[in-house]
Amino acid sequence: MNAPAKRIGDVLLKVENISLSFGAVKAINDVSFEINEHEILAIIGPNGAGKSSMLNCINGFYHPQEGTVTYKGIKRHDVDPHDAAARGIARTFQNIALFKGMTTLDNIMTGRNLKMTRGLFWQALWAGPAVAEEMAHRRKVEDIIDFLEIQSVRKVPVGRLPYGLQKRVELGRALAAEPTLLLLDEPMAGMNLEEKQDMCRFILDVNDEFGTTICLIEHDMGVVMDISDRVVVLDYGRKIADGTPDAVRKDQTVIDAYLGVQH
Amino acid sequence: MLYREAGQFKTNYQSDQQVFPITQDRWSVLAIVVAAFTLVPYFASDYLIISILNPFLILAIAAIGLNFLVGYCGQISLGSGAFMAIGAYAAYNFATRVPGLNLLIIFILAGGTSALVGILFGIPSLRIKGFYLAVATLAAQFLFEWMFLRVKWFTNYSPSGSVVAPPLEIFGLSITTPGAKYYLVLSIAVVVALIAKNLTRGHIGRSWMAIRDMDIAAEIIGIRPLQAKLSAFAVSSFFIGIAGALWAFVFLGSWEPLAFDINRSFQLLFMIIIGGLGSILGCFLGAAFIMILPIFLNQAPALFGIRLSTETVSHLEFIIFGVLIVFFLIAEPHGLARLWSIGKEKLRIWPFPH
Amino acid sequence: MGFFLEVLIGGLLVGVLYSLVALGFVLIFKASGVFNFAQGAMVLLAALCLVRLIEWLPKWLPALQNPALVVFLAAVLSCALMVLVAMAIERFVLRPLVNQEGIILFMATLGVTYFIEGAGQSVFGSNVYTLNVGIPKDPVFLFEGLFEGGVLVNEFDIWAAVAAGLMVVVLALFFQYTRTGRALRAVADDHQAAQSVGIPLNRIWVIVWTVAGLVALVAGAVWGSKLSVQFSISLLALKALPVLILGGFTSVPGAIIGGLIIGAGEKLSEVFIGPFVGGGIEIWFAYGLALVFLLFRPQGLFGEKIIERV
Amino acid sequence: MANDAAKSDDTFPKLLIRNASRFGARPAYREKEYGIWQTYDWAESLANVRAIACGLAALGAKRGDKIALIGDNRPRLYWTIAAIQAIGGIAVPVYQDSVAEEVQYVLDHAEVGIAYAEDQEQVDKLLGNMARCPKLKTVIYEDGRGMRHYDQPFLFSLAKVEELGRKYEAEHPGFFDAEVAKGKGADISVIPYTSGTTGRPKGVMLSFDNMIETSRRSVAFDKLSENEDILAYLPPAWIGQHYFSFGQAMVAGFCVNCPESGATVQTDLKEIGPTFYFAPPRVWEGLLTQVMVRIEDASWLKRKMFAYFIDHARRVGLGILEGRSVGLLDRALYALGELLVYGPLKNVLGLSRVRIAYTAGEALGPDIFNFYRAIGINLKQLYGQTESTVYLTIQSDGDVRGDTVGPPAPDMEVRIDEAGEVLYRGPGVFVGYYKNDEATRSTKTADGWVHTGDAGVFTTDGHLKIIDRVKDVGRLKNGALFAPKYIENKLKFFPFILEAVAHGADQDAVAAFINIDLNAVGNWAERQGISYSSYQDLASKPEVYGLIRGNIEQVNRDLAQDPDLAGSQIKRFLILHKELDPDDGEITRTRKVRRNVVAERYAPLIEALYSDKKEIDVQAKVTFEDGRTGTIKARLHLGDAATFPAAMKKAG
Repeated sequence: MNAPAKRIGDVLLKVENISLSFGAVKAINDVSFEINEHEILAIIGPNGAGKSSMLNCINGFYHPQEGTVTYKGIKRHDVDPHDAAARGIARTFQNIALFKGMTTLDNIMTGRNLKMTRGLFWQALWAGPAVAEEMAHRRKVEDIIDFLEIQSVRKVPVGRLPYGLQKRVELGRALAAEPTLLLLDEPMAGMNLEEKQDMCRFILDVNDEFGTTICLIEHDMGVVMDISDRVVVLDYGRKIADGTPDAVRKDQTVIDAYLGVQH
Repeated sequence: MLYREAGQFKTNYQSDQQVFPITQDRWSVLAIVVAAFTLVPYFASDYLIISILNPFLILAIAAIGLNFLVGYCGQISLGSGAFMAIGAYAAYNFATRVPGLNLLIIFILAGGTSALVGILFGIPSLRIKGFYLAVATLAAQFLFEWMFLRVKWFTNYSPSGSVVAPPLEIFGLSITTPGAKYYLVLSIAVVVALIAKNLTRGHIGRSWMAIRDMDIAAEIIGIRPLQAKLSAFAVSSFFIGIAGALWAFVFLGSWEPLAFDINRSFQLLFMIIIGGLGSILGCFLGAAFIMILPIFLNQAPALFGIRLSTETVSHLEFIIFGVLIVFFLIAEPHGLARLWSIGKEKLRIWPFPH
Repeated sequence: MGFFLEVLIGGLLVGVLYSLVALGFVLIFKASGVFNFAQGAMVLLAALCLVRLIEWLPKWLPALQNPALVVFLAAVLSCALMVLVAMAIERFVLRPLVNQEGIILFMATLGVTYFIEGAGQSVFGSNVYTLNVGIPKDPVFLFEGLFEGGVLVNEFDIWAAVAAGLMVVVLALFFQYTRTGRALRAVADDHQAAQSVGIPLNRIWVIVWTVAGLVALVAGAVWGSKLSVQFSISLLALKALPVLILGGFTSVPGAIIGGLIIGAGEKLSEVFIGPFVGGGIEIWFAYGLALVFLLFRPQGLFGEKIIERV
Repeated sequence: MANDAAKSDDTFPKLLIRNASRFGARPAYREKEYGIWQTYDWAESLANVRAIACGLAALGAKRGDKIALIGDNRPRLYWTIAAIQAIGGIAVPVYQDSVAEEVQYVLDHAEVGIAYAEDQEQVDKLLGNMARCPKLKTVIYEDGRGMRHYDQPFLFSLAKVEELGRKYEAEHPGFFDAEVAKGKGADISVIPYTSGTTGRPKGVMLSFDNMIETSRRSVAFDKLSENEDILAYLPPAWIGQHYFSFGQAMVAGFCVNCPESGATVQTDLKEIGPTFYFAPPRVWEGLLTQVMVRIEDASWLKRKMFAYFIDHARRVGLGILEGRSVGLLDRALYALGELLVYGPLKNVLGLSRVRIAYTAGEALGPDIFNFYRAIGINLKQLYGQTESTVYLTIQSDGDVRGDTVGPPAPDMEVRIDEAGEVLYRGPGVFVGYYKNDEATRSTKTADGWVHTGDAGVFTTDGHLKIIDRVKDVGRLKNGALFAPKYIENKLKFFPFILEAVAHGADQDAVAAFINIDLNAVGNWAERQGISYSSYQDLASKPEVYGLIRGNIEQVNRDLAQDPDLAGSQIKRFLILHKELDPDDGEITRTRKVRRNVVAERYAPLIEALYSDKKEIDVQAKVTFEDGRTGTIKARLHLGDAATFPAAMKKAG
């Protein structure tokens, strides 16, 4: 059963001439690329190429010295993280940023905080609208728990979960915000083969079922070539390739970058 | 051992997320509350109520307030003594300057004032963290200690700075007997504990805990640090303010600023550390521990027949206090509440090992 | 003008004494990442020990009457006591709590504060003792040439400032150039990393706490003789906090300059602003100043910039 | 049962309509999903069945059509069964973990037109077989996860079927009630396929009368009411589960609870706390092993307390459970035990609300059986088979024994023929084997008696005692009786032995293959400080041989007590290097040993056992979890076990 060709929409996010430096270190050097709706874009490149910094610029955690980020048609020089989250950008982190003091369920529920608005008064009484809101959101989170097949660890503090499961919970928290753009920072780092296959299935299902646009950073070439529609290659903070996985694989500059040919 | 959980299944989310999902817990807590309302006042001596139970309950309320800030939101505060003082003096001024106000309204207004000031002193927490924030709250502590001493308006121009609480009456009932005071304080404590439980299990509580665990990640998933921290400061100061008003009106009767000095802040901080950061039960356990220890130390030597001068007893108190703080931090950083929950866990899977 | 100068210099000299106490905090924070709230109590303990020994030694060893020798011996014995206290703290408090978060260690030092205050007073008694370590106290006039009456300053403060300055220089050299000093700075950066290169963490901590104890002794001697030895000295810790905020938790020069600013600020505000507002404001003025400063530079004058990584 | 009443509820759809009116809002089905138990009452169940039934009709299902169901315990699965029967169809349940060709054989043999598959995994099995099942025209699925791009025209979601049903019923008002009215007791309600240990599975035709008459009697026998709660966790295709969660549930009106998934059965069992519980022996054995292993790690005090009270329970518990007079002190001590050990233990296992518990299918070790009864669980034995609609013999509350299967069930006649085979007759006797008259004739005699194929004997107090399969019961060379299963069961009563296969027919002595229980033996090895890498490594350890030899010699001592079995003591044994596995076809899905497969595949090993060799090298083909096959090479030791002189023949 081959899936029908995916309907790639128009431009969702446009990154123009972004340059970011920490003091003398130029992390990103004049990089531009676009992400279209319902697309899975992979950002690859050797360590220190500026991949994570790029994600941080997109969701406003770092403010680049030059360049702009246009998301859903609104051009921003300095993206505000809260505003980015409110307008549908969610992300996971390279080394897991879960809330250790809470259970899996609470962590994912926290992902929905933007959608929960009941004030202090109703919360204090735990009555009427506050309870109704909490139950409705709990039901949505249960869909995600069912989708990621983590029912059995629902009430376990995340600190006690194995690494692979923590990665899934973090993906669950990002999904809870029902994002239109999902940024994944090395979702499969440190996973064994089986866990990697599961995570690939989840990413494809998210893209397929919810239509979420996905931008992921990944080192495993097999994974990148399998699941991504387009690939952007960074090296020393510069964009050296941008195209379909096959085209990028044959691109000589990319091969040199990975084989470490001196610039 | 005492738990019979087989057959307790949940058919809707509300019962799944209630405060005490296990029937045995619900019944035992209900029993404790009913006993507190009926048996205790009947059996307890006036001395026990006045000098142990009432202060324990009031300090527990204050500890719940502080736990919101330190235990749930991760913002260290050394200024809780000052916020209690604000509650006390606000209540005093409302009572004297606006006659005829119902006592409960006075307490709520006192809490409100303290909450406003809390928000004011919460603002620095947006830029600074950890020990530096402790200093900002320390500034509040000294500022208000000085203010209630020097600015006469607050103390209604009383010469020595000490003020006397107005006669307490509520809905026509005068509250003078220890029993009446006990009922007032107990009912407020129960309501506060319930509100605290509700706030911490809803989305507000979760956003606090998110800020506490990893504020960078919290900000990125959309939690406004400003809203979360300031609401924590406000709620925390509100309850500490009410506790301060109760402490002044019900327990002390007449007081001066020294009653709410830096040692009070330390005492509250110790309560939630020993009791358990981030646990409502921990506040009660911590308050009980910090209240009962000095009394025990005073009685203990008499029990063993050795006479100690009051001075050495007070030094002894310091020493044992210090040792216990360190012991708890080493043995169980999450305090009595964690020991309590481990004990409960053991009972639930009895006879198997934990 | 002369009066302003006089208050300023008085303030600066007191500032130096504040920084002396602050130094103790900086030392321990630099070397172990622990914000040692018990530094104030250690100053009290050292002062109590010193003043009582000076009183008891002549009784225990009748042969020993020469005051200078008594003071010297008392000082040595007090040093020994501080070393013992340092080892005890490291062994029973720090080692079991290694790599816990800062807040847990901070609260542990609160426990240590209570313990030292209780133990110190029960051993050495808890009333007020005048301490005289031979620093002359009579007033002296400076800069007569410049102003008509010159500036009235207490000679004692000058000596104290000199002592503090000497202590700072010694410490700065110690940190920068000696082998142990470098080891200390390594431990402060990262416990595990230091351990991995073979730095004996426990021994380093004992050294650090001993040095902090000696600083506490000097501070105790100076403050003890200035305000006489009493319980309120342990509240000095609260005075030193704003100094640390201003100067930054991890820098020795920061502690000194912070101390000067706070000392001067307090005295000036007391004299010039105090009367309008009912006086006694120096208690919270230092905090106000530090707080305002903090809003602009969250890590203080010289502290390292706080970089948050995701 | 009054005769006219029979007319109004002699089929399950009619019972469902009666229940919907009588019990209305009482819970009929619960399913753990999305974190809570989703509850459906009888009225809702009827509405859904009505919609599915009309939907099936809309898809062209006719009276008498066979419709297959392959999936886990779900309320929707049971509604679909009722819907099929409402329009006169016949339900054909299929094991959900059987591989594609097993499914293909049943679908083709039963000429199934429509199939209900739970999720993508089962749908893929059906789609794979479409070519080889010409009659299969329509596939219905419940959970559409992952099947968004499946656009086959013949694939329908259950929701779509219900939608079609509602539209169909609007166009044909009264259709559902008319169809249900047509149904009568003699119609075939379900055709479960036996997981035959020999040859191809056979379809057992069971009529509504078979199911409902026996259910009525067993419900009355155990006084089951609509307040019971059961947990449906065994395969729905197995006749036992179908009988409890469909037959008896419809008759008594109690609630059927479906766990979230196979992995969460233990926690779901604890949450529901069923009042009426059935489990095959391996579940009871596994539970006890798990309890004993976990208690080993408890503190010294807890272990001492546990041992003391369990010992006390073994002495006094049975008396108390069966209401016999017990000393006041013992009763008080037992009450204390209930508070400290038995109550919490039952609570942790989720069995504290159990009023009636059954074990069946295989023999359960007497000491395991008595352990559960001693701590206050009313565990009873029953014996039956698919062809007898489950209940053949059953123990009543007052008359329970560990080593028998109880007296005949109500209105069921049981006799032993001269060859020692057990025969029975009664309302539960099946109609016949579907499309296999020749097998029906060989099993059912003209006058209605049915051959069970089991050898048994009646004890003095009227309890039936099953010895073994008739065809497996053989004679040693010296004429001594050899009942392999009887010996194997005795071996399996030890926690260290998971599975055993005895050989001896026409030999001069009995020899046995042993499969060790990795969990129990592994834990024992750790305690003895023996390190091991794999199952095969542990199985070849000399210390483990010593341990197993001790167990075998204990069995030999027991066998020596029984005069006619004393001859079949075990002389030689070996520990197999791999577990007997259903995927290798060596045992059935419900873990019954397939003797001929084992005998033929491991012939060289059997031969070695009867030679005087001490060791033998062996190479065995193994299929791994994901279907790949590989070979294992191993050197097996051949151990000897001491035998004991037979005791004097006891009187009577």
